[in-house]
Amino acid sequence: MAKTETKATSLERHGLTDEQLRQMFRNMLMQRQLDNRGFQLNRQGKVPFALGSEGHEALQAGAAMAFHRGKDILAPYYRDLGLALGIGLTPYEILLSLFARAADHNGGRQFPNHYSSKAAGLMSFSSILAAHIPHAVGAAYAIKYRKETERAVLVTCGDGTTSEGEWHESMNFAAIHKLPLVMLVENNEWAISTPLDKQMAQPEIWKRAAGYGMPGKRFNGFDPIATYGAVNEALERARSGGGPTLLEGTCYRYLAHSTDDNDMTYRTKEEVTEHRKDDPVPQFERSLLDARVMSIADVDAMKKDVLRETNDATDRAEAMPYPAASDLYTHLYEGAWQPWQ
Amino acid sequence: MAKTETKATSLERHGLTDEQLRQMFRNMLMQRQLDNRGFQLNRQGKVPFALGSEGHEALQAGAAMAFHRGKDILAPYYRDLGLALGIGLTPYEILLSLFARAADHNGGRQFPNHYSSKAAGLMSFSSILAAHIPHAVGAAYAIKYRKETERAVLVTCGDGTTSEGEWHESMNFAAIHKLPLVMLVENNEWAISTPLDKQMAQPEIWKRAAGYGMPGKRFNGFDPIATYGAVNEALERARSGGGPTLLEGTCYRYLAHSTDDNDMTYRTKEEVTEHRKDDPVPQFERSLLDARVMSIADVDAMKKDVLRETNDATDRAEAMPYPAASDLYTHLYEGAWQPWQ
Amino acid sequence: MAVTTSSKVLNNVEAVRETLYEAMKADDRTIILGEDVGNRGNVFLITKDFINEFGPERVIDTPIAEASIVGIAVGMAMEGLRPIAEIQFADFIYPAFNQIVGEAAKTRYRSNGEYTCPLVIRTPYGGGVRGALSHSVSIEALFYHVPGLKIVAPAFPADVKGLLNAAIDDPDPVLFLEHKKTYRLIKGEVPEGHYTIPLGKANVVKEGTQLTVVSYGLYVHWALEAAQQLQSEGLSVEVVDLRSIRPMDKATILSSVEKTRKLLIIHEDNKFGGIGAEISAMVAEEALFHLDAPIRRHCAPDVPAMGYALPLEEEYMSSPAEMAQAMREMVKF
Amino acid sequence: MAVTTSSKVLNNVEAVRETLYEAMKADDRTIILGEDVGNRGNVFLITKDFINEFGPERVIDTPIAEASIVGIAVGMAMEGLRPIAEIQFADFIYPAFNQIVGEAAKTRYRSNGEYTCPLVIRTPYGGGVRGALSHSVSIEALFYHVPGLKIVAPAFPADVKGLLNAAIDDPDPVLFLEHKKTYRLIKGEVPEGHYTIPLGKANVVKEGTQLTVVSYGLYVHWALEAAQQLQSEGLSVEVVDLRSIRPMDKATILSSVEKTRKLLIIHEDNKFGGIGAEISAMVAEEALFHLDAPIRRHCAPDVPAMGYALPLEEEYMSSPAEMAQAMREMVKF
Ligand SMILES: Cc1ncc(C[n+]2csc(CCOP(=O)(O)OP(=O)(O)O)c2C)c(N)n1
Ligand SMILES: Cc1ncc(C[n+]2csc(CCOP(=O)(O)OP(=O)(O)O)c2C)c(N)n1
Ligand SMILES: [Mg+2]
Ligand SMILES: [Mg+2]
Repeated sequence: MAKTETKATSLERHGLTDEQLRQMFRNMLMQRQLDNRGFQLNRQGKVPFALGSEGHEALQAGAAMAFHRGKDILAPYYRDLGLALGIGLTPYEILLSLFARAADHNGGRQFPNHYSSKAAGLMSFSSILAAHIPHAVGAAYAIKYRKETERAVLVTCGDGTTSEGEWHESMNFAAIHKLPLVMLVENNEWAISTPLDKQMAQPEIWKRAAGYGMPGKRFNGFDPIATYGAVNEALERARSGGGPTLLEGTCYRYLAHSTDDNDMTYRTKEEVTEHRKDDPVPQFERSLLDARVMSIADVDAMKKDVLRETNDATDRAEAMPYPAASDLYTHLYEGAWQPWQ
Repeated sequence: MAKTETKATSLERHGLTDEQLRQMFRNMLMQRQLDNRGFQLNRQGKVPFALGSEGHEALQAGAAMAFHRGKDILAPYYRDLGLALGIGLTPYEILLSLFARAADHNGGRQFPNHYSSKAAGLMSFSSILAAHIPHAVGAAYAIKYRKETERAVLVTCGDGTTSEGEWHESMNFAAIHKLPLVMLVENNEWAISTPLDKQMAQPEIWKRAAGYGMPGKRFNGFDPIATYGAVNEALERARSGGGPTLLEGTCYRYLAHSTDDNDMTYRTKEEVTEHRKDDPVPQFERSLLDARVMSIADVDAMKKDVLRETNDATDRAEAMPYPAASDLYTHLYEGAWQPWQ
Repeated sequence: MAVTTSSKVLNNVEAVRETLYEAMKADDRTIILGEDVGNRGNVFLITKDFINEFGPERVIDTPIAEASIVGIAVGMAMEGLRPIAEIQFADFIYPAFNQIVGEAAKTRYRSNGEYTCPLVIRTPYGGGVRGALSHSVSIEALFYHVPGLKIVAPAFPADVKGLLNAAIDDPDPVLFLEHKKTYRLIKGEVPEGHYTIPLGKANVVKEGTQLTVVSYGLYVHWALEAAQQLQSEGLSVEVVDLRSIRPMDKATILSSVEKTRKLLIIHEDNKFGGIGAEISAMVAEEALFHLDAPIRRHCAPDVPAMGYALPLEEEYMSSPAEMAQAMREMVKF
Repeated sequence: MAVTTSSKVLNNVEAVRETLYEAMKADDRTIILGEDVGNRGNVFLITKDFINEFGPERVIDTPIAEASIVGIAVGMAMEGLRPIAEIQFADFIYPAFNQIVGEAAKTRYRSNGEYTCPLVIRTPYGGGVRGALSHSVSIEALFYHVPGLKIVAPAFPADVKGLLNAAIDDPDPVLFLEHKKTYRLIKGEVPEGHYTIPLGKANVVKEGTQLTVVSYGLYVHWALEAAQQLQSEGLSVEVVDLRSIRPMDKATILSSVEKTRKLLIIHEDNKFGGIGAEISAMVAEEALFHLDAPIRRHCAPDVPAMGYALPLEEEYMSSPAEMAQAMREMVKF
């Protein structure tokens, strides 16, 4: 790490304070730690399923930093660990979801990574790809209809999900009504085993924006600050009545799709290794060190703290009870409706 | 008609012969006559429903002229009387559909204007908007897969139908596989009562092509020759392996959406009158006269002949029997399957 | 049902219109969205002039995109509005199936109660109007199996209003089915002001002793006509109007069947796997030894829908005369 | 069934794979399309290496867009190919509902036979695999009401092959449901070569005299286990594997019920409006006076699906022990 000995480089920071830069970095470290933990718990047979956002850390930490807590709404998808953390969910909440415990927001009903938290403004979503996007549009409509300025909806999905019809219908409606919405596509080049060129003929998703009559922009999703800049600008525009934006953040999925997947059936180790050169976590670490926002000691301490918090959250979550069998029957309707009354 | 006395003007004709020009004009006259007949029969209480393509005559006559009979496939929608005629359906067949007679291709099962003819290469479609577009894509895939060069699929829909998710999914797939497909949008500014600006924020539909990675083009759908030029170029490209094209023809819907609609609930007489100035039928008549492709006498004779054929077809179709009650049960499956076997 | 003092005669279209109007007046969280609901005021003119009074923000002419009509309404509902989404014809609800079955029905459940989906989806269904294959279908059987949904299909104007009010007030998604042939055909007294009829309650619209007929929608009216005919022949038929399809009213059906000891289920939809299957199964489970005759279902043939040509529509649809004949056979069994 | 000389032991995944492979070999009109069916060879590796052997034109990794997966397959089928479309999990078939119910099922009918739609849609369904709300559902009841469709849900490897061959050969659209828990769990002898088992024929997989159990999919295996248990207690249960859900086999069910005089229907899907409703209704119509006990349906509770947490899944799913208990109660009624 000879680089830390050189003079501090100046950082394009889009107005982010040192403290915010450190928060973003901590979010990224936490994502990686929790990803790791999920796969580890799966190998240990403690959880049947886990899914990682490795490669998306910068994109998600940067986007989350632009989110206004208590104001904005997030409609994420299953790969958005870093967004969930960044808007305020705790590692403990993440692990409750992973362990499917009763205290999980979903009561252990949904797959891990299907976060929801009304308190945090995180909309509930299902496993059905793209189905949450019209919900985000509806929420943005509610915000606009109630004239709640200073609020916007951030909705995310993967590159593959833009192929769904509901994606198109949502973009079109958001544009017509100039809704306070930011559609952020996390383009990691893969949809399970399907590469981008089998998903679309023209790989720059942001270019579809013009067809809908909204601004579009692409940014380097390996750079949390560039991400913050793009998402912040789009959210600000949305909050102030300027309508929706289509953003595309480029990144990469380093891990297999999930613990159920073996990515070596459809891509090579070499490809993955090649992309590892751009790994956003060490890259951002270097930037922060170079810019003297953090020292090596700071980084080490933060990594330790992230590990400690992860361990702690794991232990606490694991110790919590499963939902009871009788919980299968609750919260279907308000009140006790049966199909035969 | 003083103009016919002036010198012949030269016509941009994209290689169309005089005979082809006259055919297109006859198609346009026939459309108008049959539209008229449908609404008339409805007012007489002889058919419960009719629907007109008035305003689309040039677009459809021009597009149909680019269709290669016995080779290409047409996947139209319900407003495509002129396309159906142009690829070979007879007024008699149209009227069988209007009267829901047993001899209709659909056996009187579907609404009027839901043509289908395997012999003519006209794919069966339902009333569910956009649902036929993936079928057209599948047909184009079959053509390409079987390496049948010199064949392509022409699929049409209205401006409003481009909002459906299936439209998007179809465009995307066609682009990925470079299919021999031409998506022709007939933009008549209305979807029943919904004007274009409530249907989309950016009104130039052809511009969406770039987002999918295919060529797009807009043309004046009031001009049958310009239409022919655009559709022919796109079909030629499709037939020769150049992949799909998104075409947008601008036109106008002069009549109410159907005999069930009263368009004065949502637009003014003045608006319609204003657009009448561009009426493609008299306009093309003038062009043909100006270019000396037809004389006034030719035109009059053609109009008479079209009326005669319409009257004749009406009488013949009306005289045909309805399907029998027992026809409700046929052609559900191959063979006599019952849900309880 | 709240006590109301006055009433007036409305048809089913007017009952829907009046109820929607009052809901728009009463609560500005109420939003109507769908194709052509604005300037045109819906293809049956149900929301005519609403857009002028309530503005285009509350009466939204949507693009032609049913999945998002429902999906956007789900999002609105999750975020505190009270959307009433319209599907122009029930035949076009299929593209929205994912949003109804996968999303709306599961929002509360999957979030363990954190998010709810107070949404009404209204749609005209049913045949006998020369609507051909794609403007005539019955859709209730495609949805009634789905936990998380409620489904209503009223037949009388007063029920339309009371049940639509209940659906709008309901904190969960309700599919509200309006039989389009009854729209102008069926008139009746409708109480003024706001009242609700509880979801899940059937109604005995004619008492009788020798046979229970269960039906809903247009066919309730035809079944009543047939039952009156039998009455004049000295045969006594009880007619139950289901009104709600999910939940369904077990108590009313069972107590009627236990009295008459015979059950005829009549519906316009085709038979195999239709609503009648569940009714029959429930009765066979709960009241088998009360039955003096096999349960019978008088339903449409198992074909996709009625054809456009008149003979095809007539063959698909039943009639009061056919129903009377089925009733006679059952009573005399 | 054609006479075949040899056989080998396969599980259900292998039976699907072998059948698809042979279909691809036999007819180059056969096209497989779906998400991740290419290089990955489907998420269960069913089509692994197919893309190398048959090429990406015949093994199409589609975009994530279910409506068009089915819709494009419909178009292919209308134009002479024989597509086999895959929906990655049955839970994701909802967006394709329009194309299946509105289009595929009606292509032949609406064109009066001019166009046909020889299409197979394969999809893994069912629970017991920790698939949570959206990788566990049963979907058969959402489709079985639809005229124009055929639906198959085999339980044994030999049936998988014979019925999938029949589905592929069939000139009309077939929804082919593969219970994912049986994929690797269930093994059995599978004849070599091409043979078909006719659609619409149930199979008596265990004979018995005191009770008829009708089931399909995974639960056939559990019902067999329970029936063996009862056998050891001296109680005789007949188990009918439905195999086809539309059409269903009336003769086999009725002749079994007429013999045993009692009927228990078991399915994994929730009860209200499920397949069991139609079976019960049919028997109540056709064999009411042969019944010595009320028909009973042993089904999942009426909730959207099983939760992810183990206790929720266990509560949702039945078990051989629970089935045995239900059988005991019926036999002793
Ligand atoms: C409607 C639907 N179809 C298919 C799936 C199965 N599936 C889950 S994730 C996935 C790939 C998604 O790819 P992308 O949108 O690029 O997101 P990524 O996983 O790459 O972040 C698929 C096909 C699903 N969950 N929902
Ligand atoms: C899926 C679906 N939704 C709604 C309808 C009802 N509908 C029939 S035509 C129409 C308007 C179509 O407008 P456009 O596509 O512009 O075609 P145009 O009639 O103007 O030629 C609508 C909404 C339908 N047939 N199918
Ligand atoms: Mg991706
Ligand atoms: Mg239009």
